[in-house]
Amino acid sequence: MLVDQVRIRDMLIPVLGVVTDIRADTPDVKTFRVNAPGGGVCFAHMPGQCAMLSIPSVGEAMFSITSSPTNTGYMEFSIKKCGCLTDWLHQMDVGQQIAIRGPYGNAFPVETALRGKDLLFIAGGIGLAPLRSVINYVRHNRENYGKVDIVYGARTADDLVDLEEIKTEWDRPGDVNVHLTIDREQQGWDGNVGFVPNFVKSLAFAPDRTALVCGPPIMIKFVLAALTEMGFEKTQVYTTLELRMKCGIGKCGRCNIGSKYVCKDGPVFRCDELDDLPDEY
Amino acid sequence: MQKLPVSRLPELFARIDGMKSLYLPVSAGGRLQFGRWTTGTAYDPSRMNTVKSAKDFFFPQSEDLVFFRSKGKELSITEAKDPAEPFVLFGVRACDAKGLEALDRVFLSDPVDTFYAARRENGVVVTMACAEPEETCFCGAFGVDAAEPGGDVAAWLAQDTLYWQSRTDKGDALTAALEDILEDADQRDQGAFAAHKAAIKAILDDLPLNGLSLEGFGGDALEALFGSDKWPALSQACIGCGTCTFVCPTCQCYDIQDFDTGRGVKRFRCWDSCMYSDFTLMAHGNPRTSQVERFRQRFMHKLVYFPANNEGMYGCVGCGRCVAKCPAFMNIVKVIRTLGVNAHAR
Amino acid sequence: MPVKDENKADFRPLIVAFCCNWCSYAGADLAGTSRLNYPADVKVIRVPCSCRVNPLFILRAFQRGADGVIIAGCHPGDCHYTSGNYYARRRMTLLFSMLDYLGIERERTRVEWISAAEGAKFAATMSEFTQAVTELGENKRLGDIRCKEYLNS
Amino acid sequence: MQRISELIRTRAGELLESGAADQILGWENGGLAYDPTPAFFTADNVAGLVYNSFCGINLSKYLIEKTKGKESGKVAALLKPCDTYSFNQLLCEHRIDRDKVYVVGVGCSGMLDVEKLKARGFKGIKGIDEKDGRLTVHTLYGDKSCPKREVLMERCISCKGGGHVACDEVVGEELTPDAAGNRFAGVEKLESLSPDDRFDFWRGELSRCIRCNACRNACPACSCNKCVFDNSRSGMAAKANSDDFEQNMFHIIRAFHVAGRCTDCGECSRVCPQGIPLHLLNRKLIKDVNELYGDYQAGAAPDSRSPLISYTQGDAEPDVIYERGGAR
Repeated sequence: MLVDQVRIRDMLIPVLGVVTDIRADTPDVKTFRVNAPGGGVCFAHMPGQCAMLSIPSVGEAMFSITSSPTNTGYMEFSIKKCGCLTDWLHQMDVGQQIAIRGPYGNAFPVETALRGKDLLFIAGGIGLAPLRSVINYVRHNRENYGKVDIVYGARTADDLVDLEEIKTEWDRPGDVNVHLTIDREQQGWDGNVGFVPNFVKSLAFAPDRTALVCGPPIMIKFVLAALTEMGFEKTQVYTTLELRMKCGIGKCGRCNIGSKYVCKDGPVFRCDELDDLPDEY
Repeated sequence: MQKLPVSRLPELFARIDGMKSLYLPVSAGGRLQFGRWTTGTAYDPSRMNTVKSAKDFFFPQSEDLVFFRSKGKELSITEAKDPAEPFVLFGVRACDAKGLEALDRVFLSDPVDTFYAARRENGVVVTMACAEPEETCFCGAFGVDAAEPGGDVAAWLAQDTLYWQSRTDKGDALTAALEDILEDADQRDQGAFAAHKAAIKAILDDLPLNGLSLEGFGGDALEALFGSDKWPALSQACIGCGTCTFVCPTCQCYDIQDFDTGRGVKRFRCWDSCMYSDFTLMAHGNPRTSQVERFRQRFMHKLVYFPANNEGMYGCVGCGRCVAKCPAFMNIVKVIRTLGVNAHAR
Repeated sequence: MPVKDENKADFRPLIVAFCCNWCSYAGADLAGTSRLNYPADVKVIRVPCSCRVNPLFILRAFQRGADGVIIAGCHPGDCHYTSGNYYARRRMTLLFSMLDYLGIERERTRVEWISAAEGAKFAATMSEFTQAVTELGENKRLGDIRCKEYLNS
Repeated sequence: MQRISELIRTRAGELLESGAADQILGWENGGLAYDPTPAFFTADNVAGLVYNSFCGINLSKYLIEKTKGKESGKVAALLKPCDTYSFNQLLCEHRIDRDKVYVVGVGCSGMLDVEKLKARGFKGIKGIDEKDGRLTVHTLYGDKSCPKREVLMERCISCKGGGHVACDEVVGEELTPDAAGNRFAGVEKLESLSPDDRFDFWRGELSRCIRCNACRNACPACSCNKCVFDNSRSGMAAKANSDDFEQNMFHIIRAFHVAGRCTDCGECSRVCPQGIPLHLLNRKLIKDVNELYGDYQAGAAPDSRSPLISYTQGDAEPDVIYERGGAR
């Protein structure tokens, strides 16, 4: 299906989006399916890019687009309830119209640096949201990439976002390997128990992989340490940053860090690029 | 180059205002600001330093973006109208004109800010050389020559004569439209004109803040400056207000907010300041928790990050407004002197 | 009928009345059950005590199109919370004086003490206040143009 | 001034050396003739401490942040007589830990307002000399001169007098400016105007407001952890004045929020980049309080009760404003 071509006079002006499906993934994460009013997606994007969602007079915030660009039927956003706007989003019903603008930011280099590489995805909690887009993109263009391993952890089994899709669609041992872990023992859980960084170490991936890491800052910190210990170079690891954003186009100054603007030059950074930024994130 | 006897200035203003809205520095409550010219408005060439810069006319303090109306689950979105007023700014200082160049770097780079671009397109900037710069001025440090201002048209007021020199196509168009009132300057004027500029240069050399050195600043100074242990002492006087930001001709950070009118929602953008504690506040925390970090951000941005992104151009033009207006008398000059390479050789 | 000039002929003011739950609000009830008339232009907002009325409430009412704001509380000495209305009295005196100082018509603001038994006083006060504000005309000095644009669109 | 500056510097050095204070809160010279910046001094840099006729900045508010937290260091603050009112008021509101402060009173013979010098057309100021009540201003465009009393800060023209109301010691002698005007003169003048003229006056003034928050952030009475205008849930938060209403509202509410607590220190008017006479709002409230509820000076004593958190049964009814002041 063709992307609806909406003329946007200015990148600050949103277009209409319609919420066509709401799925409760975990107690505090819902995935919202958004369509342009005429169907299809509101705009094209690449994996890792973000969009500004807003509810007038409630707020506007940047969310990563969870769906893969290979899916032209709709856009999806997995959103954790944690503030004014997200509270409101969690209360709304299917059919609600919202304002949406984007896409913003760079993307994971799926067509350049990642092509032909063996990939290792490492996600924690809601950090799977931006990676889900890449994972589905990679699965859709499977022949362009080497081995694929996905390590995903959450506090409890209930907090693993969209376990259904992970188990039924992603997990193809030998082709796409999924490794799940939760922080603490739980009844009915027969998978790994433990924090993501240790789990990654125990899985002993070869350091020739390209790793894509996303999750809470504390997890990212320890995963990066673990990867370094395992022999990964910083140039092999990609992660995302998150700062307060308003404009999305590197002008309002809010997400400025060093000479970079996270909304425009990020949110995806290769770890060696982070070394050039002041420690303010 | 054209000229005009000063006595005919009101005539010139009337002619310009007949074509486009004319704004020039006028006194309001003792303070100078750009105001609309009307018949009888006095132009005082000895007072040029407006409290707010010309930035307002291109990037207003508050500006509507879009209107929302909702009914049940339905939402309608209406764009704000394009700014369309053609206008002329007269009497802009050289530093402020340079400040617009800095704003251009931000707003006209891809993706273009169409609101700013429309205003920039509609506005003609007539600068005026500073015959009497003030003690707070340090434009020379940032490569601005107050005797040779930029803009679309540059003007000089030497005794009884206004000299007029177009610098851009827009300036040419305005000059052409004023053809019958402006006279061509001839050889005899050159002497007086050169003497006027020489007099300005002599005063510029005598300014107390003249000789401010930017050695040690620039796009590659991140590591040396960010980690400096002098930031806490420098920032302790800062009261965290937005005065320096709002009077600055190059500060361009903004906020986007909604106003619920009760019958629809207006989304507007307004100036914001990195000095404010909620500037970077998120639901999950704040990466800049104290005034030290916020203070550092403002000056690092002007002196390091901005040049890193703009081929060495600084985010400061030395207009001196923050020097004059800071409630605690803390300003970029003190920062440069404290952190610069020649920190101890004042 | 008082004679009105043409501009004001169809002007109906919007009056916001902050009424204390324990007295004036009950007074309004009594006015209703006693079938006493008072103008429909009065919009009553119930507050737990007259002293709950923050100056911001009053400005906000004006912002959103009120032409007059009246605060009705218990008679001095009769506060349900013993002293709330005494504080409110000082605050409102100073606030209204301030508004007057800024050139905002003093007739647009008022404080009245109306007990639960004074249904007739409630109706009479509201009628009289509405009449006074009608004569003043539209509130042009303390309104928010953004709210008005929408009123007219 | 030179002499008292040296006295203070010497005393500051002694306090640091004896351990009576770990830091000195005072003023440090800038690069211009009139820009001393608030600064904290230790033995390393106390030589840079200055005190001159441009040290108008009220330092008491810096003590809130400085005495917060668990650190036990003691700071010696240089306070002018009028600053001590603010200090007292902050003590009264439990915003300053008194045990961590040693107040050094410094005499004041009136602070100068550089904006008033500039308004006289003195531009390009390079140096200022003070002698026998006259100032000689050296500028890029020649020397100018004027009587000191004509360029005093607004607050000093109607100095409260009477010296320090809270201090542990006074360095040098207590001084008072030689001008003592009626501080309510400006308010009375406005009250005598018609409401229409008052409205026009305030529109003219407040329309210049750029909402920079300098008045709020400099105000010792504005010490809320989170201001209502910064709180997005208050419904009144804004970073810019979008229209006349917001200009009015910000200043009405700000004046009202400090009513009964404002010591009339005049910082709001001093810091306003647009020269809005904000003290006229605060003084109106002070005048009303004095007339209606009896004379009250906030900060005169550290344990006084603000008139807005107090009442008497016989207080004037709000109708009183219909009867007093101003033409109908």
